[in-house]
Amino acid sequence: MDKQNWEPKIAAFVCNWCTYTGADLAGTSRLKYPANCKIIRVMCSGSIDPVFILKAFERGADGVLVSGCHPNDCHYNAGNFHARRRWDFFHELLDFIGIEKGRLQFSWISASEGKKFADVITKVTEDIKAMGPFTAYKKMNSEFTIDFPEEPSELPEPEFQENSDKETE
Amino acid sequence: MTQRSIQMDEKIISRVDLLNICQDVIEKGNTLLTPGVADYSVVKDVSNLNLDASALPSKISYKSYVFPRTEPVLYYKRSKNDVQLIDVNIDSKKIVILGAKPCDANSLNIMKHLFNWDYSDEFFNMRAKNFIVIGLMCSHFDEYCFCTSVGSSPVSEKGSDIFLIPLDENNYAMKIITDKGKEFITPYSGYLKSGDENRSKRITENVKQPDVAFDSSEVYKWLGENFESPKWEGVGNLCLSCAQCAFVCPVCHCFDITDEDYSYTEGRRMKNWDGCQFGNFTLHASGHNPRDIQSKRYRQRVNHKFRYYVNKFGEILCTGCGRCSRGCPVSVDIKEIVSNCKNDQKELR
Amino acid sequence: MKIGVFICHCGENISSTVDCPRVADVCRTYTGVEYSVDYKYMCSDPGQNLIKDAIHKYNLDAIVVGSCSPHMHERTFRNAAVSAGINPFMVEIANLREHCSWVHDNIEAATRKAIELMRMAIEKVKRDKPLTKIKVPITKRVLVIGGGIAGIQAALDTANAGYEVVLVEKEPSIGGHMSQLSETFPTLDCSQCILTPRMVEVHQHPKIKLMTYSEVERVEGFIGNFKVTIKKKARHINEDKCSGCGMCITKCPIKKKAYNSFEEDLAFRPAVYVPFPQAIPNIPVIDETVCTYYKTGKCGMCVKVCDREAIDFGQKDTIHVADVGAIIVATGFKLYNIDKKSADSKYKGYGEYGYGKYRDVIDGLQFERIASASGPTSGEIKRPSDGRVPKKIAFIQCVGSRDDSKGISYCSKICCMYTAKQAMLYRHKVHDGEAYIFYMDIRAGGKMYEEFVRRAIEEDKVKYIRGRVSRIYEEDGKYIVKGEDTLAGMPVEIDADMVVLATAMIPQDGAESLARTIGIPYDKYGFFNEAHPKLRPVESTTAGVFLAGACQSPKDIPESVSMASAAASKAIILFANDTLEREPVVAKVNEDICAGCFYCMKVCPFGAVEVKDVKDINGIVYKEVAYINQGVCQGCGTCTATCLSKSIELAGFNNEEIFAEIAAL
Amino acid sequence: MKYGYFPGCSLTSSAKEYDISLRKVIDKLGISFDEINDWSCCGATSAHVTNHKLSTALAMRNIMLAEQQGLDNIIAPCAACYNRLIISQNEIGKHTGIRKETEDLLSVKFKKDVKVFNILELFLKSGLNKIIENRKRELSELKAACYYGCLLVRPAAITKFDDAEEPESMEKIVEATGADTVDWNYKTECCGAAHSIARRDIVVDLSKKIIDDAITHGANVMVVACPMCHTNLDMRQRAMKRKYPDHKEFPVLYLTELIGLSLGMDEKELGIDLHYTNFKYADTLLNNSAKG
Amino acid sequence: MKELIKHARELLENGEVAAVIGYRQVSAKRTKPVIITDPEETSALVFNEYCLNNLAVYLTKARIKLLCKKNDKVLKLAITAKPCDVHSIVALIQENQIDRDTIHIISFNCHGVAKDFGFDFNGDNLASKCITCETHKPLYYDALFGEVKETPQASDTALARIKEIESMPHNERFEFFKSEFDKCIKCYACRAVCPLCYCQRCITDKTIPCWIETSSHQRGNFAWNVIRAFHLSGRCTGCGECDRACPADIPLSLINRKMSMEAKNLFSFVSGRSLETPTLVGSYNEKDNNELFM
Repeated sequence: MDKQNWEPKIAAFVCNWCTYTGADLAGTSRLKYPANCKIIRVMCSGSIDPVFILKAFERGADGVLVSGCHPNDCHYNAGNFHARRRWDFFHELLDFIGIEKGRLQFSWISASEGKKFADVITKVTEDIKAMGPFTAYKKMNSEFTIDFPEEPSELPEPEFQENSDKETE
Repeated sequence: MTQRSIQMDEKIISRVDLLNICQDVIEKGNTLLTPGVADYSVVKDVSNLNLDASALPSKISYKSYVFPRTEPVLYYKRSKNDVQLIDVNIDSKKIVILGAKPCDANSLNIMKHLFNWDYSDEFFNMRAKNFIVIGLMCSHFDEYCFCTSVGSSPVSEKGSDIFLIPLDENNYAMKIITDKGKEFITPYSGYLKSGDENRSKRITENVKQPDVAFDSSEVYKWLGENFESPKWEGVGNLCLSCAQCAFVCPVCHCFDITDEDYSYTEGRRMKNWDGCQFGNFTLHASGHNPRDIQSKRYRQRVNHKFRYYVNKFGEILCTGCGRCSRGCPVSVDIKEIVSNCKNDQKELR
Repeated sequence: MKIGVFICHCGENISSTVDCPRVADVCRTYTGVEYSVDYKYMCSDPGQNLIKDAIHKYNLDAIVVGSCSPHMHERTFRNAAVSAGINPFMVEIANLREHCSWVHDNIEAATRKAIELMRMAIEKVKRDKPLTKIKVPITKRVLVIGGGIAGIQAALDTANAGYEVVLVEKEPSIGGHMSQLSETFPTLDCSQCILTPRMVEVHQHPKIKLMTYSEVERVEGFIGNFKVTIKKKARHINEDKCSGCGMCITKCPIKKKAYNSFEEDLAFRPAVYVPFPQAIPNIPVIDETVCTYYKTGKCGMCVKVCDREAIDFGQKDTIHVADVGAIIVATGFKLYNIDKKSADSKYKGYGEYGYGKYRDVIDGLQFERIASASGPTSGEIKRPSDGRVPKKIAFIQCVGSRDDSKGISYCSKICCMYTAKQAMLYRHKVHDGEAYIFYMDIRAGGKMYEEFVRRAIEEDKVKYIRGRVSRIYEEDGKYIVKGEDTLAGMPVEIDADMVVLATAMIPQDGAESLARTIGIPYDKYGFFNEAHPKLRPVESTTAGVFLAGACQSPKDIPESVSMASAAASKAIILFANDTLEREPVVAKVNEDICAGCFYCMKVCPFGAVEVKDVKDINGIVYKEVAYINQGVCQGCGTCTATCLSKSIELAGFNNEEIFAEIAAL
Repeated sequence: MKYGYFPGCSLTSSAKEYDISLRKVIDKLGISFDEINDWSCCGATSAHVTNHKLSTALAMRNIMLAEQQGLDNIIAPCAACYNRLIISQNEIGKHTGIRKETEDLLSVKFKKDVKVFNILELFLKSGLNKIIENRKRELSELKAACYYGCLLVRPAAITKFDDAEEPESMEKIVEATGADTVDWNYKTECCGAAHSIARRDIVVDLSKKIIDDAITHGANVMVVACPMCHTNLDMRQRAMKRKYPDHKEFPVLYLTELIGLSLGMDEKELGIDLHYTNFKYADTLLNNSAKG
Repeated sequence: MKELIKHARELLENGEVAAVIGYRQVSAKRTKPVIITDPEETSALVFNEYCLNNLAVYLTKARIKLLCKKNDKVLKLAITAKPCDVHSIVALIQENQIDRDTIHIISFNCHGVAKDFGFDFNGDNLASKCITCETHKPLYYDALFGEVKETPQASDTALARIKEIESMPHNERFEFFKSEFDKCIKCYACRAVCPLCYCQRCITDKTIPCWIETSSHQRGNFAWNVIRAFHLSGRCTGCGECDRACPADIPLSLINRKMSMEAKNLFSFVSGRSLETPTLVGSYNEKDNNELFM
């Protein structure tokens, strides 16, 4: 895929109580942000396993966002505190083995921070765009992957480019 | 895959010429492997190639080049009401192993039985067919070597297509053992000089060999009679249940089949090494595990190597290379275990 | 599995940026999707009927609705599914409105994203498992811990609603700190006078089982089903026989060997005593540590004078077990012991104020007793050292409170008011006396509170000095209070006859160990944590355990009482049903593979993880595994991510489901 | 453990006897230290009221020198020096901006946390037993008023070693010499400090109060650990005498001098003869026996 | 050595312990673990610079049950442990795998061990963990033997290696680790020798859903090694057994060491040093580093 037309694929693991609701608020406030990021809802940021992130990379994600309630605001009191320790380690580990820190980003977004949600998604998308596709991970098993004969695509080719500037406002 | 031994005169080849042959192998786009400390590795540049008859066997054997630790056996793609399958093309590149240890050289001969007795495994056979083994006499052994106890020796030509014996620093005696070897060497016959069989014989006869540690037929008998022996507990307590021994072994061949999706609709079926020492190896879906404790698993390992395989294919599933013991994190020594099994005074550990 | 897909246009809210028919078309091509349709308003009655009809017609096992946020209409669609015979947890919502159509302009991009969101939801629904709500039975009895005003109020409210109450108080009498107070702000009515009738009411209430001189030893179980072990300490007096005549107390020869803690150590008490005359129950206690009988085996004066033969030297502590459905914790507070030598090691103490060194430097509760008509001085203001009437008293506020350097940063909230009250009482009783109050700020928020303080200043001429006191030392029988008047910008020195320190309120002794016993969290000071600071202020994070009064944070009487009533009503709400229904989103341990490291127990914010013995066929324990109590688990899933061997799954969000979503990204 | 010794300006001039006695005592107790090479002003008084950057850099320069010399611990006997060093260290620890600015000024990178100790911490840390073991005489005739002044234990949040309002560590050390201590009220009151020069009148009044309170509570000697306090309490007694004719000379000793006495050194050796007030331990003995 | 043998013998003869896990010499520069139940066999016990194994790996619930249950009585299990192995024991106690009361720790004053069997014991061949070791005397023990000796000096090459890797750009680092992990044959010897990898079923064996691809291709190897390192983050006590066991010579303990450095750096925590300090995983501090989060 040429880089011109490349659009990053981003997964966001967010907690049900704060960030998911914050994303809802971004919607009700009609804030605009890029369409690259898809949300996977979990109950608490404390329940997100680092393997989820590796899986997302395996499945072609160019970047991952993890977001939960602000410290001391956790719906379950302490889930995000446990998560914070976990991510501190995991982030350092990924960095050490050569995965740039920008590929995996974290935020605390409360239910009232719709604007922040839109801003964070925009920022993450732009960061990942600047870094380019995360082929290093995907390419790892290319020798064991074959191309199946192309079937007629279920969707027309993407037409992002024309209006993409408008999207991020 | 037959390997009829043919008689051929012994030749002499100089080190330089041997390297020239190797260079040619590489240039023709084939793979050249030589043993290193850790593994048999692919040679890209022959200039600093060093054939060392006195090196210990590498930590890992070369079986992965015929029986890879992981390989796809088919690809699949799902659609709404259908699955599309695509077969795997097996790479038919020639692989030349230069300087295979005599203990390693025989490994494919032992393994081939398993891959051909009921179903002929085209993956294995295709690769084995393209395999040229140039064995090298072995002049050094350590406390773990026991090739002589399993019917081999440091000068055994078994399994080699071509066998080398170092004569001096710059020359090797070369024996061409098989048709495949002959076919391989013919284009290079210009490099070969005729040799003196007596000269190499003097060398091979004087090579120090490890003492025979056990009589494999007695071990065979003991195993048949002592399946329930409490002695297995000793080693069972010690062994940590990794599969290091099986994975470095030149002849262990268990594998596991697993499907892996690599996209929303596409995936591949993989064949991966497995090891009988893993606790989950025989775990049934029901939750029952016939080999639930390590002593049973270790018993299985020894029985498989020294009894079951003999029963089935007439060969011991062991080359005596000692890798498993040399690398064992808790120094479980299969030679010691097998030698001690008959001795009531000694425990197995 | 047969899946139905329903794409909602939401009028034009979704369909203006998402090509809904195309989304429905693409979804139809996915494996497992039996039926796929788009419609103007899915949440409307016709829309819901569309879903129900499709479920019947196509025999669907699960449905995916592409619509607004699940926070909006998940319940609506689940109900629709239930009425058509599908388990409500076989319904997934893809958020096509808030997360897609409203936030993107580009129709193509939004449509593609909508398709991908649908794909993820379809993959998840394929792995969804039918779940049923968890039903937990309820024991309709409440345990109230603490017999102060908060505990009394909570007990009475619950009992008056018709439920049984077990009220546990560790002192020999209920009443708590309120019974020690002289008058109460801002009305200056007598504390005992308003409290005593309530105490009597508790005593006589048929639904309240009063257990004084008792402590909670163990709490097991979970909401609706607690099992509480209570230790009743030996009074050495047979409660059934004692008539409360008090002869034993009058005749006890040991008069001066123990301080009277009710009088804040300003007086002595005999070896057999009731804390104060109005005590409920009016049954004395024999103090083993000072009683001659326990020292020498002789005396027995009380035995001789008791015509009911109620004295029982051999009485032992007894253990009682109560099954309760809810617990109200109302353990209250104590004052920060500012004496440097005996200060709680957590805090530094105020050596520079000489408390403990100078007898006339006293704390607020001691002043209450001095000012109380039933106190050691019968209400006359006298110095503890020599009994002289002090002509000048310095009151110091915020001793301990709001002082980071001494370990406490919070405001104790009541000191401004009670100091004003005490200064006022002093001025009322000693007309020529001068009252000085050193303060940092005056915090008099509350009905009639500010007016009260103004009255102290304006009518009773209490002199307020804004500033801290650096040191107090004795000079010629006077106490030199060195401080600063920050408004005047001058150092001040007051030669007071007596000093009253408004010391900080801290949690009652043993609050932290009680919290651990019950399994509720507490803050760094030992105050119990509420479940949510705004929305759930009287609930602890442990379901079924409620908080009342100053054990949660410093509070005055009306606040404590209202919190107690709120806690009681929380318990009553719980008891309104016979069983408790809970969302089935809870974690479950795979016992076969659990390694028993109990990291889950360490991270669980709710104490839902227990140790379970797994037994073999012969009943012999062969391993210990984690077990998650479904009644307690709140479903956060922190344990699932912490579990190294992945032996825990969160129902409704299990790993297979999440992996399926990731695979469909 | 080896200490880096940071004398500061006072100990090389007006408080020379503090330096002399400190070195002698430390030597006797077997505590090893190296004077920091090329040490400079700690940044006290004039610098830290006029230029924050400069005062921090000055203090950190000395710490940096110790670090470069391989010393992990610094002993700063002057209370003001101690105060400047820990406060600066605290600031650069807390604020990366200040850290960077200071590092740039000094063109270094601070690598490790050098620990700064005051004189009280030094003796408490190295063990009071050492004093007791090496004690040649018990100073039981002395009733000491331990005077801390303002800088030794403050600000509490940074010094973190004793109660800022009611400190007791010096008493423990003094008691190890066998001397008695008195419970008195002015142990952390202000002596007038740097007003000594410009407003001697204030200093005289404040210091006089301190001495009087000590005498009222039965002390016959005052012990200090700060050159500034010593200057005000010792040197200004002549001015006190002028203003308050009934003022009686009252001896003020450095803590190290007191320890030195108990270790058997004589007054001259310790530099006590350099004080403005006269003190001879033998006289105390005489006085007390005369009374008793 | 005599004292060790005498002690072990007494323990067994007095019926205090069911078994002694220790080392026996197999050749001049090689020992191997031995589990002794017969007092007569205690004479084989040794302790020296070639006692490389971390015997704490034998302290699994199952093995203890197997060894210690004698006629309805549960006896103690004695284990000889180097001071660094005691760290593993501490971690195991904290993770509820063993009970301090059921373990009799026989430890030694230790001055280091060789990096592998067959090497002379000197500064050049010192095991990596011994170079930076600070616990030459065990933190917890029931019996202590061995004389105090000086540890040979050696340079901390592992740290230098970490610094070197950290100085590489990300893509080079990724390539480096990819090629290192590519050597992995998934024999799981690293898992087997790690005392803290005690799970009955490892995450990699959980296949529904498939957490880590079991194939030992690049991606499967990468995921396995990353998650292995992550699962040991804040738990690894740095015994280095994984390095020794790896037949493919992957620098596993390098990553472990790096993560331990992070644990110390981020949370001032060192695993296995104290029974009282709460474990890093499973606890939190409200003041933990929050820089990560937007």
